[in-house]
Amino acid sequence: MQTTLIDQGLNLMLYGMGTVFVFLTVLVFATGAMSAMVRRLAPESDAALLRDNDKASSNDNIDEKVRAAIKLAITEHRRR
Amino acid sequence: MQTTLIDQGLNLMLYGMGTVFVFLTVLVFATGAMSAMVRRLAPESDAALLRDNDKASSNDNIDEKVRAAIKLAITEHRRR
Amino acid sequence: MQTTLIDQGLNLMLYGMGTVFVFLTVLVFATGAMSAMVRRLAPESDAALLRDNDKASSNDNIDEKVRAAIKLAITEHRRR
Amino acid sequence: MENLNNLWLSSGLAQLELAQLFMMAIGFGLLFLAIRRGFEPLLLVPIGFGTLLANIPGAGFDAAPVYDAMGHLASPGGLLYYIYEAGIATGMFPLIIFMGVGAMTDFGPLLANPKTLLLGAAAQVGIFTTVLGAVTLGHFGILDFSIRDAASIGIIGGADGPTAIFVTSKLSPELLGAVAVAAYSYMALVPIIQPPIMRALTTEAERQITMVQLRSVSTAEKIVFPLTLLVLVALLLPDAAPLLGMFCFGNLMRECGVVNRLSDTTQNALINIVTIFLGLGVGSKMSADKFLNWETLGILGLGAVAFCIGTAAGVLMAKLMNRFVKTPINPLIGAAGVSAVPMAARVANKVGLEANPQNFLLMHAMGPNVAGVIGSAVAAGVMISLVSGM
Amino acid sequence: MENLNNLWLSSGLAQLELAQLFMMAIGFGLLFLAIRRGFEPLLLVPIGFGTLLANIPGAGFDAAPVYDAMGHLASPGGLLYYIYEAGIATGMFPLIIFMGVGAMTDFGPLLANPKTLLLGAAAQVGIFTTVLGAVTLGHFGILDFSIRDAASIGIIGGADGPTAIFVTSKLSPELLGAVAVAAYSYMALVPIIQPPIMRALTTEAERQITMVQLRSVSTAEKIVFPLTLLVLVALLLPDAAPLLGMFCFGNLMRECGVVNRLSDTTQNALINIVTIFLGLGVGSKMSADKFLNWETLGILGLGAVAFCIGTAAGVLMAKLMNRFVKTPINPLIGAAGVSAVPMAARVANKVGLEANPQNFLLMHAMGPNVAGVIGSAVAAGVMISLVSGM
Amino acid sequence: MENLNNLWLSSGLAQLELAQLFMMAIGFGLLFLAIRRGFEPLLLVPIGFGTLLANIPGAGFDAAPVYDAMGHLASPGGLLYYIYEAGIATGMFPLIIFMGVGAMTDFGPLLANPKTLLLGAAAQVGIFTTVLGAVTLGHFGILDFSIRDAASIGIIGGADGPTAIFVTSKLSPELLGAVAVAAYSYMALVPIIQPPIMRALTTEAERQITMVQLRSVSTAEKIVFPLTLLVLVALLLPDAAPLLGMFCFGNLMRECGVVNRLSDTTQNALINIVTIFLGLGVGSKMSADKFLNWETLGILGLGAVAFCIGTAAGVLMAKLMNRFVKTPINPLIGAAGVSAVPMAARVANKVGLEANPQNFLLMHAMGPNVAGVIGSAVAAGVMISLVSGM
Ligand code: NA
Ligand code: NA
Ligand code: NA
Repeated sequence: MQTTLIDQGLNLMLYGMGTVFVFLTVLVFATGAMSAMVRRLAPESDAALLRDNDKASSNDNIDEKVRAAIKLAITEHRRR
Repeated sequence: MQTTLIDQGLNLMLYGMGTVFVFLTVLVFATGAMSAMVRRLAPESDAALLRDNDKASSNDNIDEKVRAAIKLAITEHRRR
Repeated sequence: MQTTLIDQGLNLMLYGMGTVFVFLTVLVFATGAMSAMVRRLAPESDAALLRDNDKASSNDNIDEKVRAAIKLAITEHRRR
Repeated sequence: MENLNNLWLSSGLAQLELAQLFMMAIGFGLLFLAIRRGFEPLLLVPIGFGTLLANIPGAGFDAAPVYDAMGHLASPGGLLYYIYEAGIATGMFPLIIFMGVGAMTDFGPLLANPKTLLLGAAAQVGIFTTVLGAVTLGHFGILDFSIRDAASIGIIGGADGPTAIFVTSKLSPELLGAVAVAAYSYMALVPIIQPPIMRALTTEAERQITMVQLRSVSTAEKIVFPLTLLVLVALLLPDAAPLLGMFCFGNLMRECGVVNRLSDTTQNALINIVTIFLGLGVGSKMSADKFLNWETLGILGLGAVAFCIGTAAGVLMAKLMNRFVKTPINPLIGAAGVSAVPMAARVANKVGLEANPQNFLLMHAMGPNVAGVIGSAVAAGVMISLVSGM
Repeated sequence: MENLNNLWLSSGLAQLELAQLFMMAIGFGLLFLAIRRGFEPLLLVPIGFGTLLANIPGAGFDAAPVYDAMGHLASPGGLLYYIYEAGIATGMFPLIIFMGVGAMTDFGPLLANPKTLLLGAAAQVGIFTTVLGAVTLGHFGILDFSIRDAASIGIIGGADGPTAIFVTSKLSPELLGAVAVAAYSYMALVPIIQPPIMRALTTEAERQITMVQLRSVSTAEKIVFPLTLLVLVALLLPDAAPLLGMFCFGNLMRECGVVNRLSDTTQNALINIVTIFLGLGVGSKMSADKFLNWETLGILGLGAVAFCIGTAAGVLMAKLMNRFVKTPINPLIGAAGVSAVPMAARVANKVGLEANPQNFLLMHAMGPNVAGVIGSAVAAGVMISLVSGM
Repeated sequence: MENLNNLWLSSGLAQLELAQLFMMAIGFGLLFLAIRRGFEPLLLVPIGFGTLLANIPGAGFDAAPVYDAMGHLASPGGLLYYIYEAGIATGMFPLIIFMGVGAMTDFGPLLANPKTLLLGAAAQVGIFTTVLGAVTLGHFGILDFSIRDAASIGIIGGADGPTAIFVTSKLSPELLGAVAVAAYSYMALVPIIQPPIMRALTTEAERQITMVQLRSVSTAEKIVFPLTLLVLVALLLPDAAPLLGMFCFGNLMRECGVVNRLSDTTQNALINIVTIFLGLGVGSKMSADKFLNWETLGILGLGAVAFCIGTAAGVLMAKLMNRFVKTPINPLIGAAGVSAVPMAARVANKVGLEANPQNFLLMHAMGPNVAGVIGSAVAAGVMISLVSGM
């Protein structure tokens, strides 16, 4: 390395900032293209379906402790 | 090892399947014996007691967050 | 080590028990001083404020599952 | 300019080989199956994503750390390298998962009807006939399988993911990716693979057999059972002790009622954390040189055969048992002996309901279902012990 | 035929030695105490089960990994080996547990009445008289105890599991099983060991002393206290810094109110995971050659003595303090100075209620109770430092 | 007497150096900022406490283990040593945190308005101008900074804690303490640092710009996005793959809807456990010899500059974009491009509300906010790759 520290820094800035901009610009277009494609292939109804599955399985996940808590809550509430 | 690969495979099948069957057959009898013994030594009343302990301690486990949730649920419910 | 095992044990007892007593005695005074200082610098109102922050953030922590549980509890309760 | 060239050379595009592209496609395929088709997503999402990561050219996810001559760390290893070495090569992750599975298993139905253990034994026939198939392919030079490879392939038929990973990481680590993917894929395909076999091997009358309700099992029995199983393992088959020992430990924590907080954590935070890393670690073995070959096709084919034979053996065993026992067994529950908990038990229930809408087999099928877990862990222990001595 | 013979030779029955059978019986005994008698089940269930696993002949749970001449892993180690080396030999697990205990500890009662710290100091007399007892037995050749062993045995009297494990793993790892079992067993026996001593050393009038209600302690005090304690440790006793540092860290996370999610995880998932593995790791040291000898009996005996003397010292210290302070202390709360949180405080409360049904001592006893944790951690630090230099 | 002397020599007071006292004061300062001022407490409480522990004289928290000539462990290492070596030197902890952050990130706002990615790119200018500043100071011998140090200091401007820790632990581990403290402190100071810059660079009219409501984003888009990002990373920038790969993995687990239990654990128990240990491990690098020098002041100064320039660049980029796009962007959301999620987005919202009380920018600012995370991970990848080759 005969380059000075400042040269290295300039290099880093040039290539680094360049890469960041190129990458994120490509990502803007890729994201746009992806969204367009997904919305054509899997329109909202389908997506909504997916989201419903999500909710169902997340309800399944409510664990025993919480179920016990619910029962307790209801029981305690009634007692009052 | 002068045995061929097929000999090894046959050996593996013979001793392997044999062990699986012997072990699980022994387990059938051991389980039966265990159940009989346990039910004589610790009849259901005792077992039920144990299960009650279980429930009690599991109630203890309902953690703070859930307690907070219960209170909130009751409060919110009353408000309506 | 020309000391006998018993000498070592006596040493251990003497210095050990001494350190425990000295340390905890110092801690008695340090704790007293700390409490006095804190109560002068941050009287209860301030402390109460802190505790309220605590509660608020702990409410934030009640996670999604618990929220779902609360809703479910209320819904189920109404239905009955 | 040189820098720009370096940057290009270090970019993925320049380093990408066709093989890696292909492996990434396989990773996406696994994610698709897991997310859209619901194929064992808890494992196949991490395995699929791990496959993607391991095949990013130049990312070094599975690079080993480099030390200089003085022994200092010159360059740390990749994430997947550490996960694999610490968790899979040591056997820790599959064993911790087994502890968690034990803590999630209810042995009640099995204890109410212990002779269903034999159905779990019979279904392991699938494992060993597949071993025979693999050594035949190896013997005639059709595919390059050693006896260690054959054992690893056979264990796919055990229909039990952590068991398959445990055996394969010990006997044939280079096959780990293919074996794990086959095992989890076929477990997900149980509702498609099993019913035709079950229908073909049973008569309508057999499928309509109603089973007597299971007796209730006391907590004391459930506490003593894992200890009984452990004693038998210790006396008869110490090679199966790692897997079954941890399984029994998890189950004892579940049932004993005095360590609920440990049991809760085992069933939730701990098993979830280990599942994520186990999946990623398996994915790290999905590299082109280990996966893109004819042997993988052989493994997938033999794995499917193993599932079919295991299913058939379970059903036939039930029919055989019906000749000797007074209260008849519905042979459909024999198919649940392959394990694949609880999918196979649900399949047995569904096929049973088709034949007789009042015939609920689910709880009856849970007995052979968990027996199948024990059966394949026993088979795993025997195979590791025998093969290591060959 | 040879295979059948190999299979037999590899079976547990063939390899079983009487000593292992005996150790397995001890494992079952620990499980019985934990599950049916409620003896510190969170630790004794994993320790008991670890004892079973470690003594399965031929299962290799505590086998070290084997590397070939090239440095490649030829055979991975056993699960318990990895747990012990990574978590206990390094001291990590006891320290993480201590962080969790800190996050579960409320110093409020102690801050309201800081002079009860002296009760926690007095109860440590049990530790050091036991050390003296052990070196006496060693000196006269009755049992084979070194000064390191004596220190490890003495710490049983600290009535604090992770402290005992931390000290013993550093000073006398081969005694770890016996010391940990003794510590947790006697902690569980506190309701049986302590009351007779408490009654013998106090008059009915003393036991009836009612204590004034504790002042409320502000959050700010609770936040500053762990930092004050840490500063004192740093200045006076850095040898106690690992244990007390992590303890203070956990407590600060609990009290500071801005990291509740970290504190929650520390008190739940993290401490539970580490407890499981700590217990299994301790169990791995319960092997026949280390446990089945007269020294173990000596350890059990000396441990019981340590608890008794610690209890007595706490009570007598309270009586001594009553000669100097204006508001009298009920000497029963002195017994809580041995720690064994919160069992010893409950015992003080119960014995107090027997003497005066309106006299609730629980909160008053929590002060010396947590002081006992600090006291034994200090004792641990001193002993590690002094003994290492001897 | 000799023992008493040893005890004194081993006490903290005797060993205490002024430098350590100073570092402990810094530890207390961090705790004060975290607890009383709310400065990123989840990280600064563990870092602050780790600083205290690492600077207790004679406590050996960051001591390496010592092995004897036979390779046996003569003395185990300190807690912080193990945490640092296992979790930070390997890069594991920052990567696991990144997985957790991915699982907590909602890319919805970004997907609804993908051109805000450019704001996230612009804000990274802060990173690279700071690198330039650091090399200038190094070049003229004002401070002792190498190119590796300069890259580590620049990444503070990324306003992303785990990224900064990941880069610094790879390039300049001795700066880890200073860089991490600077990064988290300035992230906490975002509400103070950013508004003046935002106001200075925008007109009242610009700040009042109302943005159109974001379109709703389908679940399918949210599932495909992390995979798209991963593919781009794999093809173009494999050096950024460790950070962004784990980030995408966490996000996919969150969005795919079939592994909710894994996603829950990743967002809670797992990230909390790793956060505690990451903080302690960073604290272990806060030793006097590494922290108490002019370079640290330089790092703090340059870090502040980095934040300011990043903020300015984001705002100016938004103004530039407004010349080309039809629907105008409120330039305030450009400031959110530095990341510091979600603080910077909230600041944009608040400053926007000051100008127009009906103008809610929060959701609009979340797009550049998460884009900033991607942007600084990209910058991190580039810098690690380029600097390693210099
Ligand atoms: Na099976
Ligand atoms: Na104690
Ligand atoms: Na950023």
